[in-house]
Amino acid sequence: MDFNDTPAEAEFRAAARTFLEANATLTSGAPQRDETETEQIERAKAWQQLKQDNGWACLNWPTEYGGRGATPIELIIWNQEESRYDVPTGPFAIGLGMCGPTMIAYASEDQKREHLPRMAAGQDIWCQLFSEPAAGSDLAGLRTRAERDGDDWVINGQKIWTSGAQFSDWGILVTRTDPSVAKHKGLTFFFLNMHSPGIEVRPIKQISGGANFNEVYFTDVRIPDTQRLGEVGQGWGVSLTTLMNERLAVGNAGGADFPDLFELASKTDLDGEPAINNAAVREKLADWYCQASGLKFTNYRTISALSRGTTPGPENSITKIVSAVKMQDLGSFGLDLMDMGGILNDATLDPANLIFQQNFMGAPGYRIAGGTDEILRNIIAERVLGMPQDIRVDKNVPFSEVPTGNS
Amino acid sequence: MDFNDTPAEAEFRAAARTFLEANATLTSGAPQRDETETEQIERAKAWQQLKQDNGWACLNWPTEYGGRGATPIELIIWNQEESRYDVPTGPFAIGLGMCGPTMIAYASEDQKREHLPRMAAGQDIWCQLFSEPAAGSDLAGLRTRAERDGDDWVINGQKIWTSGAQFSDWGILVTRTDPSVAKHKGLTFFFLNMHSPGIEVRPIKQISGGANFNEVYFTDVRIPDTQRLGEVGQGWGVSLTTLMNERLAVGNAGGADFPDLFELASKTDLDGEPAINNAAVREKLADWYCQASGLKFTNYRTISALSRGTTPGPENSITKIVSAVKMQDLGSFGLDLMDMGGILNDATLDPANLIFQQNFMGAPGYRIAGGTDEILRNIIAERVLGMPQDIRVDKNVPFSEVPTGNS
Amino acid sequence: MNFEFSEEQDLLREQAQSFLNQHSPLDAVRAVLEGDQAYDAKLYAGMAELGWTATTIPEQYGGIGLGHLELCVIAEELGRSLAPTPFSSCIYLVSEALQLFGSDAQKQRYLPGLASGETIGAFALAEGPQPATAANLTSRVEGDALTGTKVPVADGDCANFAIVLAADADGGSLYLVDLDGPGVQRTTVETLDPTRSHASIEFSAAPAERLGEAGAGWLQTDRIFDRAAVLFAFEQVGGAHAALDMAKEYALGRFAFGRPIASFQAIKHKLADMYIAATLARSNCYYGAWALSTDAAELPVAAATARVSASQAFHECAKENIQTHGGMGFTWEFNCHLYYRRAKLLSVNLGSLPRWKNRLITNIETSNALSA
Amino acid sequence: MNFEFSEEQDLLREQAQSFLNQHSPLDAVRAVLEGDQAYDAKLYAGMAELGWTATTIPEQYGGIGLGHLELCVIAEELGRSLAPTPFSSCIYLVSEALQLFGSDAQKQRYLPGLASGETIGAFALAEGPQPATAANLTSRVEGDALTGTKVPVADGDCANFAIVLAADADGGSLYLVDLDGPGVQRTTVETLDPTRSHASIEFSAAPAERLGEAGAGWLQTDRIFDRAAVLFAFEQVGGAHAALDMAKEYALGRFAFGRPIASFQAIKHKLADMYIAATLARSNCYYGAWALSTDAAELPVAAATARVSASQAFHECAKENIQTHGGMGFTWEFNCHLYYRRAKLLSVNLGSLPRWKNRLITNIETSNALSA
Repeated sequence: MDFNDTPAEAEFRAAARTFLEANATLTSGAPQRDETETEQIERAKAWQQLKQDNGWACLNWPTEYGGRGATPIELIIWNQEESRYDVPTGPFAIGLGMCGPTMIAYASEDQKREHLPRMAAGQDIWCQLFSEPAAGSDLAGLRTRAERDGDDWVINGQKIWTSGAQFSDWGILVTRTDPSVAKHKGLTFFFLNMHSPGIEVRPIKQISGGANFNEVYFTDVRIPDTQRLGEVGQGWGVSLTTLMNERLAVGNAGGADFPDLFELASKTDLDGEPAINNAAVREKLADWYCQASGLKFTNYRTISALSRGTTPGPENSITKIVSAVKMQDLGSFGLDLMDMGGILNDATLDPANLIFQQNFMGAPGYRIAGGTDEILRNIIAERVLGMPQDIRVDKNVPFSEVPTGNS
Repeated sequence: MDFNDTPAEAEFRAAARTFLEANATLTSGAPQRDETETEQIERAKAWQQLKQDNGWACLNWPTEYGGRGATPIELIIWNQEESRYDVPTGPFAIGLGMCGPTMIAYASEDQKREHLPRMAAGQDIWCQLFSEPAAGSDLAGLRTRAERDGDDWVINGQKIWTSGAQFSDWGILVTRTDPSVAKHKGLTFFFLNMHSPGIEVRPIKQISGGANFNEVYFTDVRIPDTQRLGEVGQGWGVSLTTLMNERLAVGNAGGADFPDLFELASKTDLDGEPAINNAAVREKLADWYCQASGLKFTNYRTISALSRGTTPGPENSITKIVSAVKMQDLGSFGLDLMDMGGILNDATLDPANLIFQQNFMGAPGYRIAGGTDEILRNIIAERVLGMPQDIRVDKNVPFSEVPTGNS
Repeated sequence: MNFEFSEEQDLLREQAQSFLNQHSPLDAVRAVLEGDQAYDAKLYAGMAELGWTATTIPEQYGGIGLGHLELCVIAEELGRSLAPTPFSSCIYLVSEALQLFGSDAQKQRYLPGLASGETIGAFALAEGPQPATAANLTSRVEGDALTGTKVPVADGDCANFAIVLAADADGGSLYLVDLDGPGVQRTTVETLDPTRSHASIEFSAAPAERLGEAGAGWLQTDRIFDRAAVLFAFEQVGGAHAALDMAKEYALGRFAFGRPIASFQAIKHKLADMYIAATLARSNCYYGAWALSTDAAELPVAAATARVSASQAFHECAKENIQTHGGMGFTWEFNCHLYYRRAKLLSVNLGSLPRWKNRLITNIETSNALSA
Repeated sequence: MNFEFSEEQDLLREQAQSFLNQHSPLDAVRAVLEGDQAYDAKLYAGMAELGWTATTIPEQYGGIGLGHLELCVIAEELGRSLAPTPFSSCIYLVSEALQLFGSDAQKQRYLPGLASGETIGAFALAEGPQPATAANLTSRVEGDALTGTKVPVADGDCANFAIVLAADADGGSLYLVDLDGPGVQRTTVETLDPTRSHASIEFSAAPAERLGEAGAGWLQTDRIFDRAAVLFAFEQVGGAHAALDMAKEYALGRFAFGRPIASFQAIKHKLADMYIAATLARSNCYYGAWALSTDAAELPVAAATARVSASQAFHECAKENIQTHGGMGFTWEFNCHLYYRRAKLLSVNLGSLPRWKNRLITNIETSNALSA
């Protein structure tokens, strides 16, 4: 039992470091940036292109589509190393992590050769159009219609929670093509050009003040049938491929964590001494340390399995649920430590407390996005522990007859 | 807003005190008792008889059945006063609290005049035969069969969790008379003599070491049809009457509570000073104080409604769930304070820690008996907040076709 | 046993609900959230017109001299509606402080304006992101001049005067300071809950008049906070129930998997837990109301109990209301976050929850010592 | 990255499981619970025969000199099976203490017997229901004679010798005491977990030989407990998973309302939470195992993390396993309570959970100070 790379892994890591050192700046030494979204996208595209030119893009994709054919553990090593550098990878996360693998699995050979290398080189940005206002946890309850018209499909409806829709060139889309059959059976999957006529993108303001998501409206948007992925009516199966890749991607909620709170408690006065000396503060710190440590070493176990070339166990499925709740509670407690001043979010007064406010206002979203706490507990119970599904009243009923309530 | 009796209530309370002072000893001044169950039952019967002779038994029952026709608030005042005295009321709790009201609602006039005064005077002890091994939370899933044979019904099956079955003279019983109809529709309710041939009572040992419950086996036990309560097939409705009375009776789990933990923390050393000075200990104490206080004043609100002659709100439905969990956590923490010595349950070494061990080993039962935490949350959600029932797959199916699993 | 509000008080509650439904709908709260106004002046004038600001102020000082129970009723409804006004600063804190410790002249000068709603007062204690203590307080009065910075001060940007806890030669006392006078510079600060305005106030030798006994500032503040804690706790309980109601309505109407999400145990049990927290808090608040209205010796314990319980309940209900709403819950457009923000503000505004837990046990120790 | 047990260690685990399934079924645990035996002697002899007791003891002292990772594997399986033996006292505590601090003569005298399973050792620190500290310890060595009472001492009634922490002229040191020798009187005491025997031991001028440095007893105990904490944490994780498995099996087979209770969200989410707790604990235990097996500087932090996490997980899983079983769960006849009892014993046996949380932060502060 150790934390060391194998010789091959060490060699790969050294090569990655050499490239990164030559082409990027460590986060800790990076200048504070004040750039527009457009500027950030340009920087991201340049970085992605540079990586692709040097064989560091889409490591686990086949070489013929712009990847490197690397092993899963090599991908992890690359990500570990890249994450230490001040490089903008966010705009490509969904495209490369979810859209690409779906295209690899379902697109035609010509389509793959056309789109994947452009994606890998940062020339096109992709987004994923799945959730709808009335289909969140119950994703398969989606209502966006696709109707056949000659060689095209005509799309009408609304998607929501689409990250990056405003700057995406392409998207993957799941639609309902037959409401007269059961929910999961009437879905069909496509990819489409996001610059098509009839698409309108509107940002959604979150309670944290940010706008990381969009609503996307479709009015008579046409998609050629050649851009269908999978058979008509088989869209749910395609979606599961995508979601499986999402599941791998959804990780630690991040935000202020144990070290930040430890530091705050060390410098904040409580009853005449540093708050860190207070037994109640120490107990909470200990609980969060154990959670953070448990997640870290759970992740190490997953990586170890990949390093051995075996399939990781289901342990990592706990990451989001634990980290999102921790993010919320720890943030809230950080504000408590600052007492009456905990509500201040004026950075000129004390920048330190902003990270705890960001936890407090951001965590409610993390507890929901990518699967609510409740859905994740269902998944752990069903897929990890093998417990049965809840009773499903919508399973063998035509979709059009499933009760829908107000929404 | 005050805590005072009305003049009429004050008068009633004074009368109750006068009787109690003359006939009983305050708990605090009572001698330690070392008596057999039989001796305790004899003492309980004598006390019940004395109360009945003086008009203090079954206060809210009609006078013609041995009661006093008192108001609900008078019953509460009596219970408050009586609870301060060292008198054994336990053996009658179920009979007077649940069986009596059911008899009042469903028995014939002759039966009421025969049985209720004996019950009120402590001459007969009654028990309630409802739960079964495969019918706990799902009480209506019971399987004990009653088959008609001439003027009798013949009972076969098994009941469980029957308090006091070993010393009861009579019992109320719900059985299945028709498995070919839906679960709730095939039940029929009886009362029966517990000395009937074919009844076998076996105690159940709990994890706390005690045996407060029994299994009761029925082999061809005969009950005359005249002892049926309600119509054939209407037993569920009768059961609900009984359970409604149970719900009123299920209260605070009791056990070691805030004052006990406060005292333990005050006298136990932790890092060179009393544990009560430790901030983490104080936080936990504060949480439990707030819960205990919240329950106490919730109860006061219920009593106030009765005092005004109005129907209490649903607030008291939270009592058991909050107090049982508190009992468990507080007990566990008390043991923690005693550190390595927390496991000692040798009274000669330190009697104080026994009450925390009793919490620890007793609370698991309180979290289950009379409705599990989970069932109680269902009840609060459905009956207090008006949320819908879960999907019921057993509702419109003949009982004999409802899936049963291993149990 | 008469541990409930009276019929008259219930009538007052109905009137308050009806007024606030009309004049403080959540749209009005959002207008303050998103706008430049420190508070909803029209709403506050309406509240004053109904006599709410005058409730507990004696008639001789322009009030109507009702008891604190009536004020508790109003507080709960203000909390339920999230009314964006300086009511709590003026009435729970400043008016209470003046009534407890003011000279007759001081009461004459300030109470009528508070009663009529024409004057706004603020209570200034905090000095940045840490608990203020006698050891770390830097605001100081020398002679009659106050120098130092207080932040955040609730309603400090719209108030006409403030009660300030400042260090002085006697260790620390309360002072009355005219905020429109010389030596005062105020800046509105951004906070977690923009529906309630807060300021940073810099005092540079601002004229300050002592309120009550010299050197008693910390003890006075404790007494003021005990009283305000009960009133804020009613606001918190009102907010908790509003968040619970909002969650319930949404869960009943939102369908997933062909059924209302209110039929799933995960949601049902979540709401049951919210109900439990809100019910415990409400009952503890009643205890606080009784103690406040009768000036009972139990007030310090009752106030801390109410505050701890109500802070927990409001936070829990507001947090899980968002969760019940799923994706919609964390959009700016939905109102869930208004409760979440207010819950946090109210749980730190008199000092944070952990500090009040500690204070509760201290108060129990003290009262045990007294009764022993 | 190779943060998993090796194939050989996994093989050892399988062998251990198979042996314990056969020789330590829950019926055997119940036999000790309900009987008069201090432990299952036949089982312990079998474990010794497999070399488990000899695992980490060097060959020169009769052991087989394997690493601590192997011992962690065995500990997890012992925890899972609730094996009623003195293994933990002998191996996690006494053998570790002797290896860390014993003279060659002391090792020669005691380790071979521990390795062969013929000798039983106990570690005696507690003196009743409070945390033992340098200030409150009353057991004392004068000259070479120990006087005082230790209670509870795990396996104190069946042990041949004990390591005792006692006050002395140097402040407090560890001592080796022959329990079959003069001046020793032992009484079996009743505890919460009768599947593990505990004694009260009264020493009256019993001959005592110092183990290690004079006056270093408390620091030595910290070091011993850091190591034992990791091993006990593996027992706790084994127990947690066993309780989780038991709950899952029951929930799958038990039907209510026409469906397995495992299909109700209240039960599913409960078990998901148990799984989460057990998984976090397991990963932290692996960290502890790494630190223990490599004598890493991180051991104090890793050990406290593993212990806190594993104590929480075992308690949570054991408690909610009972709840999942409903009425059957709190009967003596079902085995749920065996885990519940053991969970509590293991969460206080090296000092309680709150004290280890405090210790964890202290260890982090120390290691930060060291690395700064």
